[in-house]
Amino acid sequence: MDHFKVENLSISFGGLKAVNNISFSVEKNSIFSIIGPNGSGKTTIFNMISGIYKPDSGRIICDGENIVGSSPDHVARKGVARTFQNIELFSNATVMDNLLLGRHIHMKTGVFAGAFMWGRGSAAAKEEIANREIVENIIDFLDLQSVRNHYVASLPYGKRKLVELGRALALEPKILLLDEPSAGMNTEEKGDLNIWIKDIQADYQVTILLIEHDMNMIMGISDRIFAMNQGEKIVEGVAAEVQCHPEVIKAYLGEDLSC
Amino acid sequence: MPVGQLLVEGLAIGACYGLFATAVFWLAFVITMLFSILLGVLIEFLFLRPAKHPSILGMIVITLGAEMFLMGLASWKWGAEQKFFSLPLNPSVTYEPVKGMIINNWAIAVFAVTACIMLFLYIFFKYTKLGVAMRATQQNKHAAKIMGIRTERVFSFAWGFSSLIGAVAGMFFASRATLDPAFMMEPFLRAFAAAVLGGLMSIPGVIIGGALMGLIENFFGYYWPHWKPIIAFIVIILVLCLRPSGLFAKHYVKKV
Amino acid sequence: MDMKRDYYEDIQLFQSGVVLFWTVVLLLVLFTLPLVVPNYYVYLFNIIMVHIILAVGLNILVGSTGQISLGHAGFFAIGAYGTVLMMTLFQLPFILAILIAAFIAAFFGFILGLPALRLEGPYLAIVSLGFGLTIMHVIGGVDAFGGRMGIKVPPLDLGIKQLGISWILTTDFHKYYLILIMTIIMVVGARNILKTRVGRSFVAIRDSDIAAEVIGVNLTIYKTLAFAVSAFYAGIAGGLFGFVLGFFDPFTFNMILSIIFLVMVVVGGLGTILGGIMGATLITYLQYDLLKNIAEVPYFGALMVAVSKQWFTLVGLENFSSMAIGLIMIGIIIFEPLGMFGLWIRMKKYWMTWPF
Amino acid sequence: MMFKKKMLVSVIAVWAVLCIAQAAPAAPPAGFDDNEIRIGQWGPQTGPAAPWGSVARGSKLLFDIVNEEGGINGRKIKYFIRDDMYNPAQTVGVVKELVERQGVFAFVGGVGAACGMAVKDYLAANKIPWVGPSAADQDFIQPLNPYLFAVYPLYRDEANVLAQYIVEKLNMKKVGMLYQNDAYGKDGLEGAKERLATYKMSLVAEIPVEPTEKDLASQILRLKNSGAEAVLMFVNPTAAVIALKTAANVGFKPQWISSNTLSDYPLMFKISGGLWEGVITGAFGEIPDSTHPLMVKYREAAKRLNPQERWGTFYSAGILFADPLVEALKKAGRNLSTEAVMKALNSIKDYQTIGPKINWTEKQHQGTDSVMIQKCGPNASYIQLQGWTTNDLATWKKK
Repeated sequence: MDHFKVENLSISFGGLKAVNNISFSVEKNSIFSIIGPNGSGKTTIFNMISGIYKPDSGRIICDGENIVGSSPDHVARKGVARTFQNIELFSNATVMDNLLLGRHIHMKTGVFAGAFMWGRGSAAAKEEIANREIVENIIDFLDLQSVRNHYVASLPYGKRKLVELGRALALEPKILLLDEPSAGMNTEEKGDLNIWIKDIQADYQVTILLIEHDMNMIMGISDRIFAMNQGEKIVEGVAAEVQCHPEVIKAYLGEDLSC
Repeated sequence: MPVGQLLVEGLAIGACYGLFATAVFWLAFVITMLFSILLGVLIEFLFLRPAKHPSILGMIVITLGAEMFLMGLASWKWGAEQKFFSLPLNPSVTYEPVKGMIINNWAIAVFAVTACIMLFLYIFFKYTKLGVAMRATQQNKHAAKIMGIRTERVFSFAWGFSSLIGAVAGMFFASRATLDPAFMMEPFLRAFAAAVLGGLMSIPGVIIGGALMGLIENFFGYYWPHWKPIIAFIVIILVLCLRPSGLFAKHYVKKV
Repeated sequence: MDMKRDYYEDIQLFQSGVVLFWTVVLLLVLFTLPLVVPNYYVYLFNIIMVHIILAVGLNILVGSTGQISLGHAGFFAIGAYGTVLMMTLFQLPFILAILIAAFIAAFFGFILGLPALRLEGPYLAIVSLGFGLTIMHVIGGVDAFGGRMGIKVPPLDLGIKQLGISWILTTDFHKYYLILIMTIIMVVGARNILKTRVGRSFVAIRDSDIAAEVIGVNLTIYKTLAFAVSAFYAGIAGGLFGFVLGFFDPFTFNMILSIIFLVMVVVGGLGTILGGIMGATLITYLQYDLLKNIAEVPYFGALMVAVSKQWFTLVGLENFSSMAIGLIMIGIIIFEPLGMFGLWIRMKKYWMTWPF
Repeated sequence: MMFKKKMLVSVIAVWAVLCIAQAAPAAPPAGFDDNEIRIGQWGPQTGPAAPWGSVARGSKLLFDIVNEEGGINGRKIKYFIRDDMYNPAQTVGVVKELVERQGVFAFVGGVGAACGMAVKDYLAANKIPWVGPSAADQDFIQPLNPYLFAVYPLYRDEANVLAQYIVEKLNMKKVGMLYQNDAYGKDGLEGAKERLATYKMSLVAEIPVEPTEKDLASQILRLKNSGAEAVLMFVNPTAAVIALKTAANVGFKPQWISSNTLSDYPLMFKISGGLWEGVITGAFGEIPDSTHPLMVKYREAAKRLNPQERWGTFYSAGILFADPLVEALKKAGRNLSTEAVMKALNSIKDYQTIGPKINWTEKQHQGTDSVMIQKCGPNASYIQLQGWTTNDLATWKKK
């Protein structure tokens, strides 16, 4: 059974073929990177996977089940978490609350159970305590203790990226989609991020799909790389193969160069 | 957002009344128009400009607050009793172009003035620099600012202009009914609902929305007078369920 | 660092001993108050508490979920009429009647929530406004509801008629305790909802609905749920309000009331429990008491009378009340967008470091 | 921790029980002392019904006159007006404030049926007489409320008398009706139907109007198409003016007949731009420019004491509603008590000032069913068509 697979995925916006007949398959617990110039349709693929866009054709198979047509919250329940290119956090909530929201699908307190949280023994309080413990671990892991109770709106950009990553982790995903996690970070932060991604892969047993522009980072951590341009696939393979592919170089630099 | 400022017309009309006692109609008319523009600009300058990045809810609350303040001021000055107001038109002069369809001077004047204003607005938004700047500001205030549009002036102008139009509408309404500080509340709600029905920021939308609203109300009002006050709102709720931004406006979807 | 943390700390009702102390003091004051103040104030407090329940519920919708409603007087009316009709037509005990009425209001909230899924800003405002007007009109049109003539409220019997138990509350004084206990339950309930999963999801929808969706929050369910919860609060408040008044007609629940409710929430502070409480208290006090007899306020009253005589009319002096509330609305948005809650936080910060 | 919380809960519980157990609300202050009698009235000074606020100010004129003449048996009247915005919730608030904080002996006037209904039982429970509500709701007098004394003829009776006048005096067979969609309009509708039924006739059109409506085109068109010769209006002044203007626009010229609520001819004439001429209305009392000695006196006093106020029907109705209370207070004598005043009120017989004759007994608190019919002449002059006429079909008298 395939762990995660995309088959013949296509979508067009008003005549423009944003993604055209893309297929790839991802191994369990690997890091799979998608690269390509701006506008090549990488984020669109993520949006289709997480259910924000509905593809015109094709299938997205997650643990043997086609998730095309599911609404975003259903996709999340299947164990797919993601971050966004431009950060979509809940900015008027604290870091803690943002991470707890990542636990949403693992909790079941409803309105009434919530309203009747009278004391430590109530079902809602028990669930809260248990989930807060898990979230504290993620906070420790990402080194966010200092801003634990700060409002997200008051945080610097790099920290926000981390909070968003933490929120996705709190969902305990099977598949994690990271959309340009290192954008806007300095070299030092990027180095930390590199290590974290590796750790996440190891500690949380999660499959990572990564969109990234930083070639050093991509080449260093990816198990497989998928290169695309203008909605079409160029090449898929390990780092060395992709790096030297003439069309990849052309797409990035606009001229023919060889390694 | 040149929408929702019809509210000020109550006071403008009040001022109008004050002038009528002493001046001839056209002089009073001109002064009232000037006054309503001034009032609109003043509201923008005093109440809206100092607010930093108000949300839509904040704008609504400020507008409602301004309305309560002005209505209170007008009632304090002129009392709550109804006053007489008339345009220099004899409403009893009627024509019957088709059998059973009677039209009077008042209605003709309303149609003519509305057509002029709408035509002007259409040309204004489509072809003048200021009009385009206004549209740009409405769609994205920050981008407009970066492009060198003085958005604050645009807002002032929008307020001044919309209160001018509101004052004209108020005069027509007052000449059909009576004049008191709260008399425009009900028509204003309906006007706003009609604009929403057609789609805000779409001039043909507003015209058609208004026409539809009037027709629905009057046809239902004839056959089921009991339900006249709410039938238009029910229709609007149903329409908006199908077209969330009204009949003619574009629905924007946020990109991630 | 093997320090065991207590994860309950963040969600417990009293975050510290200081909070606990002041809460106890406040409760003691609230419970003794009617014994020492004139009965008129007891009525005023009853109205304030009813408005607090409503404002706290409306704040869940407007403040926490970010949806605008100009139709809450409609839910308020459903609560009031529902409770009274349940008691007179079906002879239900009060507690059951008010709960059923609140659930009916919640159901209508759910219905209003459905178009709200696709609407925002001014569009939603108009739809909710139309909803409020429709409720008012439909109630006025049905004779079983008392029509336009209004409806008289039965005695407030806390017992169960069928079992022959009867405990009738007649005076404002007795109703005060019932309403106070209901208010405490509802406010703590709202606070708990906001501290747990459902409340967090509301906030998530307000801040970024797309992000909320991709972490598994179902927009359809939670947006309509926010309307339903807030309508439930309005329903409970309406049920109590009916008994505070003793008689009401559809016009009691007019559009102005919806606007005033929204003003309470905005003036108090969006998205916080304390904000709803403070806003409801201030606006109700201004409307019902302080601004009622401007001419009788010492010094200021005489000044206003003189001003009226000189430049305005004495007849219209009462309109000062609407002017003052209008100015408060504008002032809050301009100077303190967080409302009275923001002022409170600032004051607290100032006093924390006092006298340095 | 748990122990502390339990302590807390039990302390609060005990406290609450103690509080409720010794519940004994303080008695409200007395309504009078040796120097003054406190009297209150609520009325909309702001909001949608503010034009009717002049009733409360009219009563003030009467009390000012009484005070000028030395008060009642050595006591001056202290009068409170409170704005309730025509909203029952606020009415209850202001009435409680007056009774429990200021200490009020009696209430007069009070606009609004729902507002009155909301406080009626409270006033009775506190044994506070309420004279002359300026609304005519049948529920005020049936069943008998011992502390409520109504002056105003019931809308039902008025519509009855007006319908009789249309059929018998004007000889019109097709009667349409435009009524406000509330207690006021619906009571009028009932009365008109009741009278027409005795002639085996029915209304050719019954059109409801919302109080706030500003466009009546479809309603008027419907009246026109029904072929009504006479249209009975039970609406507010604004709606009446809109109706007349709209009718003029479509060339519909019936005989308009309306309730006394619209009998302020100078106002109606002015705000309708002269269209009011020829309209027939019921009347509260004497016409404003009457030469009735009392009217002359009040008119002069108004000019002197309250020059900003327009001398209109609502204003003088405020005097009319308060008159019987002053009479009863005088009769009760220096030894004032609620019982004495109640006794005086219950024995008022054929008492007439500037309105109809008022009769109250222990068992009957509806003062009158008489209506005067007037017509608006040129320049808003009053033409009296028919003197005080009683309604022989009045249902409340039969009980």
